[in-house]
Amino acid sequence: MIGLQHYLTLSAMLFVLSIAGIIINRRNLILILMCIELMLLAVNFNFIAFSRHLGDDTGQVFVFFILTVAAAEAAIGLAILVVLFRNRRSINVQELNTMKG
Amino acid sequence: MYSYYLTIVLAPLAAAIVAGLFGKQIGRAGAHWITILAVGLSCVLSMFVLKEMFWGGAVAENIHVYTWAVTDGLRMEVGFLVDRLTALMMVVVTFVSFSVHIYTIGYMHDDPGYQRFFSYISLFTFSMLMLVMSNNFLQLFFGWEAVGLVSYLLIGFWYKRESAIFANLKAFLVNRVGDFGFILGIAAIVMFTGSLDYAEVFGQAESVAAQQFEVFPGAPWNAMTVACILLFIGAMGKSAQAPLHVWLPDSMEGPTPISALIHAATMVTAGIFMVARMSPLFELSETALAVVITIGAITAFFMGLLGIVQNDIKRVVAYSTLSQLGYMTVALGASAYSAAIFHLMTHAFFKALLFLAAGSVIIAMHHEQDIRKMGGLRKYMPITYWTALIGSLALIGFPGLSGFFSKDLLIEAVKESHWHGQGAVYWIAYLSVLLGVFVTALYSFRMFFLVFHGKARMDKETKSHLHETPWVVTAPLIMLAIPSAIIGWITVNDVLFNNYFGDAIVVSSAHDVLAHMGESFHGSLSLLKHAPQTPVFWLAAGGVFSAWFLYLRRPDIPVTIKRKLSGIYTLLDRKYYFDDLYIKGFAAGGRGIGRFLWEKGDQLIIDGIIVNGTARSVGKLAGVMRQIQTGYLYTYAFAMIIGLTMLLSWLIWFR
Amino acid sequence: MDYSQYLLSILVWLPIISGIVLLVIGDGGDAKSSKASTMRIIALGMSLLTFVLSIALYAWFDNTETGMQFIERFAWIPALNAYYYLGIDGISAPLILLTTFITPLVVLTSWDVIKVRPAQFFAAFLILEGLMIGVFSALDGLLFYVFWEAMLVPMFLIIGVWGGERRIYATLKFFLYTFLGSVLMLVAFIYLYGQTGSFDMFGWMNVTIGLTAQKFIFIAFLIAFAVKVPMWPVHTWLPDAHVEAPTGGSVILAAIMLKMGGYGFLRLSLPMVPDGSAYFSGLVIAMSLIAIVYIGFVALMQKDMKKLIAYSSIAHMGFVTLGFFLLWSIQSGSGAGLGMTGGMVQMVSHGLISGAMFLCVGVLYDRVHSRKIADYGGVANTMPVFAAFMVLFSMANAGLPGTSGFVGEFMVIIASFKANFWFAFLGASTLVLGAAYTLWMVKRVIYGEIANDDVAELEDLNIREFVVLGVLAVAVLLIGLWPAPLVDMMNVTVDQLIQQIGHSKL
Amino acid sequence: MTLTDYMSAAPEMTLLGLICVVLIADLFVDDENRVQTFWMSIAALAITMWTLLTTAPAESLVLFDGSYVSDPLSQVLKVTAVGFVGIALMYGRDYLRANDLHKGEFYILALFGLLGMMIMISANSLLTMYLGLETLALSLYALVAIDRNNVTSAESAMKYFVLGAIASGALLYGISWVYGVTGTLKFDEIAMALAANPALNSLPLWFGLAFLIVGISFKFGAVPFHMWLPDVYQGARTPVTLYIASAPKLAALAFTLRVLTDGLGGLHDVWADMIMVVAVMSLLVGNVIAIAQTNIKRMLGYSTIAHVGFILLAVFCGNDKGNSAALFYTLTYIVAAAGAFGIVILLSRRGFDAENLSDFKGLNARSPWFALMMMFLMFSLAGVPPFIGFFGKLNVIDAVLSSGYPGLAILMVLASVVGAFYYLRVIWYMYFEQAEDMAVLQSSADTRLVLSLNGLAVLALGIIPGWLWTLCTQIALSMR
Repeated sequence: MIGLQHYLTLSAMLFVLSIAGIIINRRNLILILMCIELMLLAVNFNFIAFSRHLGDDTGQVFVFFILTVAAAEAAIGLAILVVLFRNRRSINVQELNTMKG
Repeated sequence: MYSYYLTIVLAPLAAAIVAGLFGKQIGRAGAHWITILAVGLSCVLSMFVLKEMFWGGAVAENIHVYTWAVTDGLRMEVGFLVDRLTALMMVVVTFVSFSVHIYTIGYMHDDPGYQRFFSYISLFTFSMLMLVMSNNFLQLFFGWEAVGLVSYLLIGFWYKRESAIFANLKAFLVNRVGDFGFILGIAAIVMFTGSLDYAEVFGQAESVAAQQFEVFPGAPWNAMTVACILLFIGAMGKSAQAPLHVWLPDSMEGPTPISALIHAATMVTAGIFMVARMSPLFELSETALAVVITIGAITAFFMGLLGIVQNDIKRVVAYSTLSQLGYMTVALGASAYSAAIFHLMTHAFFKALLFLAAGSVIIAMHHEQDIRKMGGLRKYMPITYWTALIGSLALIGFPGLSGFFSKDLLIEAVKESHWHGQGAVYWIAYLSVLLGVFVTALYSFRMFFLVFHGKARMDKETKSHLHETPWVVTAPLIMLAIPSAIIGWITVNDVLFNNYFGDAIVVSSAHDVLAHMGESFHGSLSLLKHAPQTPVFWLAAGGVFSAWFLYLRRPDIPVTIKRKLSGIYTLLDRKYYFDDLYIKGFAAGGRGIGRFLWEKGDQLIIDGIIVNGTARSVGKLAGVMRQIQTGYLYTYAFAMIIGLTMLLSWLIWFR
Repeated sequence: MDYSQYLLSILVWLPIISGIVLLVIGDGGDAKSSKASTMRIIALGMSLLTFVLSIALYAWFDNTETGMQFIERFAWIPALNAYYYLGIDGISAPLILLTTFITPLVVLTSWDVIKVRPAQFFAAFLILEGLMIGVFSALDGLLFYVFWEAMLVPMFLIIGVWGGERRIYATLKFFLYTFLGSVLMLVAFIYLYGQTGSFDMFGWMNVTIGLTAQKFIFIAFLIAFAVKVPMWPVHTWLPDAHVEAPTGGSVILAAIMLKMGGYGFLRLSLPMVPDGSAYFSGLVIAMSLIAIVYIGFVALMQKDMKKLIAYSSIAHMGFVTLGFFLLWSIQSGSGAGLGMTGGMVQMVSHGLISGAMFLCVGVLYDRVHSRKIADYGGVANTMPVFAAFMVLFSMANAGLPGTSGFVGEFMVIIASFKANFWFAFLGASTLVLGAAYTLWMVKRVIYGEIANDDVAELEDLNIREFVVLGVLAVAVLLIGLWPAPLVDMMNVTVDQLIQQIGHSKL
Repeated sequence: MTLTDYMSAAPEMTLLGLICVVLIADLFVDDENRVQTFWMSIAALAITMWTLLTTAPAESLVLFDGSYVSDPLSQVLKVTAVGFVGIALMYGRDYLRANDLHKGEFYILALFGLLGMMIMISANSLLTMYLGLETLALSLYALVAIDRNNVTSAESAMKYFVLGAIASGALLYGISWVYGVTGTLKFDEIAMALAANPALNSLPLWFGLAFLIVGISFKFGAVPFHMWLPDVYQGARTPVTLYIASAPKLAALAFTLRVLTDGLGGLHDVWADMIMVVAVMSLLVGNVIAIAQTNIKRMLGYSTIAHVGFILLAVFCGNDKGNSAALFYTLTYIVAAAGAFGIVILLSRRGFDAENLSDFKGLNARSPWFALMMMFLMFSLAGVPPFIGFFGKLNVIDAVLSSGYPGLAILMVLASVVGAFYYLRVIWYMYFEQAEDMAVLQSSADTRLVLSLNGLAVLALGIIPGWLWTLCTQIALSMR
């Protein structure tokens, strides 16, 4: 029988995966944006699991908000990405270091 | 009398200030008139005071002038203690100073610093009077340092001369070494008695002598011994006792009147005066007296020897001064304080006389000071010749002249003072003063003959201008010649044996040689009669004779001796290497230490490593840490994750 | 009504406000402009006015009063229960007088020497004066600290803007050194505040504190004050700051700012942590003696006149701290008071003498633009009057009796002999060392043949310089010949202080 | 939902409405008189301020079913936030006009950001908090990237965005755990739950707590979650930097206090140590790295990190004293920070950003008055009395000492000595160096006036800090 901890473990895995993706990927910004989405989804997973477990809806409400915000976030992220690309004709993470130190 | 004392002290000061600050306005004449009048005034008044003391039966006065400061129960005041000792010193000081003032008109005649010079010597008179008239240690120290200051200014009077400004720095520093001990001595006095006032201190002398004091932990010394020795170190500085004598010969760089006034008659005798003044203390510490007598003896004999090899007329006199000061110190050490003061007085007159005579010669020789370039001056400058002769005879103690009484009795006193035991101290003291007589006679007359007799060795040009010096120069010579001749005869009886000083000088009966001698003393005349039976007389005569033989009759012998005994000669010529020791040893050493501490301590360790080092390392650290901020997105993210894991692991492991 | 009760506030704020006025009006960046000269006159007038008022302070000061006088107390930060609390006693009054006495002289010396932004320069000095008076009169810890730190700001600018070649290094060193010291003091203050719930210094004096705490507090204070004094080994900022600062800056720094340290010891360290002070008194005495001897030797080797005088300042301040901390080494009888009074007198006298010495160097610097001893020689030939002053002040610096330099040293040496022969022995070595380095400099600078063309072209003091040096000379001699008025101001307070220290606070 | 709910939430609603008005009105304004938009925004702020002051509740109210709170803390923070957003717009205007960035978006986004802050400040549940946070964050991302043709802006925006997203992800993850353990999102209920059932105070909750702290630290820019801060400060155009540097700190503070004190106050002993570690690291890293900077915006960025260290150390105390100290420090800090960036803007002109420290050389010669102001601000940041920054530090040190951490106090003061160096360097450049260009400062009178007032404020507040001190203490007492 699949219990709470399984869900939590799964979401934790997803979360770690997304973070790993952000850190390890050194090429494409798009991938990073996708990892972020994945991270939010992991969180959603958590919320649903908990709210189901607690028998309380707040968590699910929260999830809806997160989804909305995630959409907005993605929009802005892509917008910035476009600006960046317009300016330097590349979205390579490794070229993103004009400011340092 | 109070107003008299104030006038005596302040008149020279006022004159000094006027001549110093308004020298331009009042002009040269104004300067010397005002100062001479002022000093003359205080001279006359001092004589009056002395007369009152001597015949008028005036009693010692202890006068409070004003309170300098009071704190923590310690009263620091300014005041006068005028007793017979003081009165005598006052007369000596003002009289010599007065004659020197007059003499200066001639000597400094065409010097640009005329007003300045007069201002200085008046200031000196003031300081010296403050010193001798003081009734407490603070004022004593004030006068002590003030005379030092003026001597510094006057030795360096011709400040363009490198030698002069070297000499005055040297003089001041060596004196400071003495003062270093002196101030510690005063501190000791304050510690033991809680007072600076002579009367109170002397009052507690007994109790002090009963105390112990540990300079080195675990080695208790008698408190009085500590205090007295410390004070005496001061006296050694001022009165140029070995090994602190090195400044006096160099001080001859100053104008001759100064040498006469400061470095022969008055300032250098301050130490002698001080010890005599402190007799109630010194009497209570035989150890201290032993030290005093030994130092004095060494100075008296060995400094005399140096006089023989000097060729600078003033330096010869300077070394004789050193040796005479040694004599006085010996007398002090033998508790014959009156004898010391007596010799101080006579010496003041004849030594001032000798210096002024030397000065007169120097004027005539157009500031040539080398006696090898002189000779046969007798016929050119008779007054100088005769006065100089009186001076020299007085110095070697020719029967009847002042030096005879003072010195003979001084030596007698040393001979009689058995209380040191018949040990080394006694013999060192006695022999050195005895042999010193021969030495004194030798160098004095060596100089005398070389200068005034024999054939003239100076160049034609100088010779053509030779003539007696003007009256302003010769008058003081005569003024001083008279006391040099007769003062001893008149006063010996009262000063030494009739207990003239009363309770100004305290001698414990055990030490009182003079009293013991007094029993066998029957007036000046009898003393004169017995003169030929004393070894002193014959030693002196021998000295004069050998001088005559060696330097007039067979001038070749000294040369041979010099060649034969070159070792000893160089030793004497290098003044026992004292100067080298001080200059190469202490002065250079001090500068070395200074450089080391500055470069290694301050610049390298404190500033270089600790202060700037820290700053630099912080800067470096910043340079390193900013490398973490690589600018790469994934590094940033990684840092966050590191942080997160840090927090989590802390939770797991440390909670 | 009795105006004397606001006198201190007036003394503090009058200079500050006039300084602000100067800042606001400004001089248009032109030293020649008539506007600039107006600023100068305002500055001089205000500083003189302050001095006159401080004379009233002296007149109304009661030598017999054991407590504080001219007290003003208003709530300042109720939340912290910190007060605007001013008052003076025999320790602070002389220092306030010194401050108000020196400042006009400084304004006068900088008269037309300052070519860049004179208005800001004089404003800085006036503000500085007010702040320094504030430090000496503040009885509330927080107020004290505010004045204490604020003081750094104008000095930082004075050295940095109008200083010499390496001014930036010097001024940063000065600021950070002192800042480091004082922040630790702040921590100690806040701790004491935590203990007593107020910043009232008297509250701090009476609260009981454990020995460990006392030790830590003392260390904090020691660092703060030792840097200010400065004591060996935290003295190295001073020579740099002095050398680079403009003459006026050096004078204020030496004459007054250094006194803050000594004042702090008396006002804070000793009464508030007596047991801590007792515990560390040996350390402080050792540091003082090292300062006297070590620094004496270092001063001997200086080639730069200002550096030499700076080092001699350190040595002389050594006597101050030595005198203050003798109390516990003196086994029997009186003497502690002698030491403290001596230290106080030494502070005042050093203020006058070192100030005068720096002014003398400044006089030469304005003409030749060099501070190197080697660049001079035979100055007496061309500047006889100046030479006279220089020799006088040098003698005072060497502690000649009859000058103020002697008084303090004499008292401290006597007191230290009571404590321990070797304290006195090392202390008295200054008689030789002090004379050596000072007079050796005099020999090389003042005496001798004219060394070079610069010296040959020197012209003697102008009237302005003559007045300044003359006034100082009079003051130095006056205190030297009759210190009683000064000493009487302190006596009662010092006795009071010793009583206070006597009681353990454990 | 009662009327009072809406009444006391009026400020946010008014602001929202006005934003929409400005948004639409801006469409009808053409670029040369874009300044009208500016005045409209100022008006909007003024009205919001007015509503804030008029609808101020007497005591703290919990509304909207417990997800919104209006209390003295929120009042003060909101008023200050509105005020500083206004100041930011004011300082920014001329700069934007000079650099052809004078668009409506700037004002709209700024106002939206403000809305987000106000929501955060008044949030009483993690959900509200998250929404406010995102509103603020999204506006900020956009603001940073507002200059479309500027490479560094775009880059910093991207960095900010990605890291911000990670942070909010972490935050959400933490929230989910807290929710899972306590079964609620409302702070007061969380506190009650903890009080009711101590068993909850266990690893799972701590696990979530750690993630929350990551979110908080990121918002504040505390080490090691600070990496975005220097780059964003440097990359964003100066008015934006100014905006980011001032008001959002208030929101962050509210965030911290609400979550850690109101909500998880019971876990003080757990989060205290984490906060302390983060704070100490910020203190050291910020102060040290700032020394090596040559770009003043970046330097001020690092100095911000150091100041955050102070704020967090105050929070770390976890008592009234600490909270009031944190509040006092934040309020006084942003006064100085806003002023400093204002001067940086003042020195900039068309096509030239006064970004480098060397651009400050000889400012005293160019404009003695503003050099003086900058000096005040720098000394205030360095914590030298009589400027207000000193009292902020005093307050924090007092709090830390009274909670019995003398070591921390000494560390703080030593760090501030290190910090003093780089503030002094600015003064050194302004006063001790020769000017490289003598160009006259060009800005309108009202900006100069506000800037001068800002500079004088740090002095005035420093001379009479009493009232502010009392205010902060009262607020701290009014919490819970």
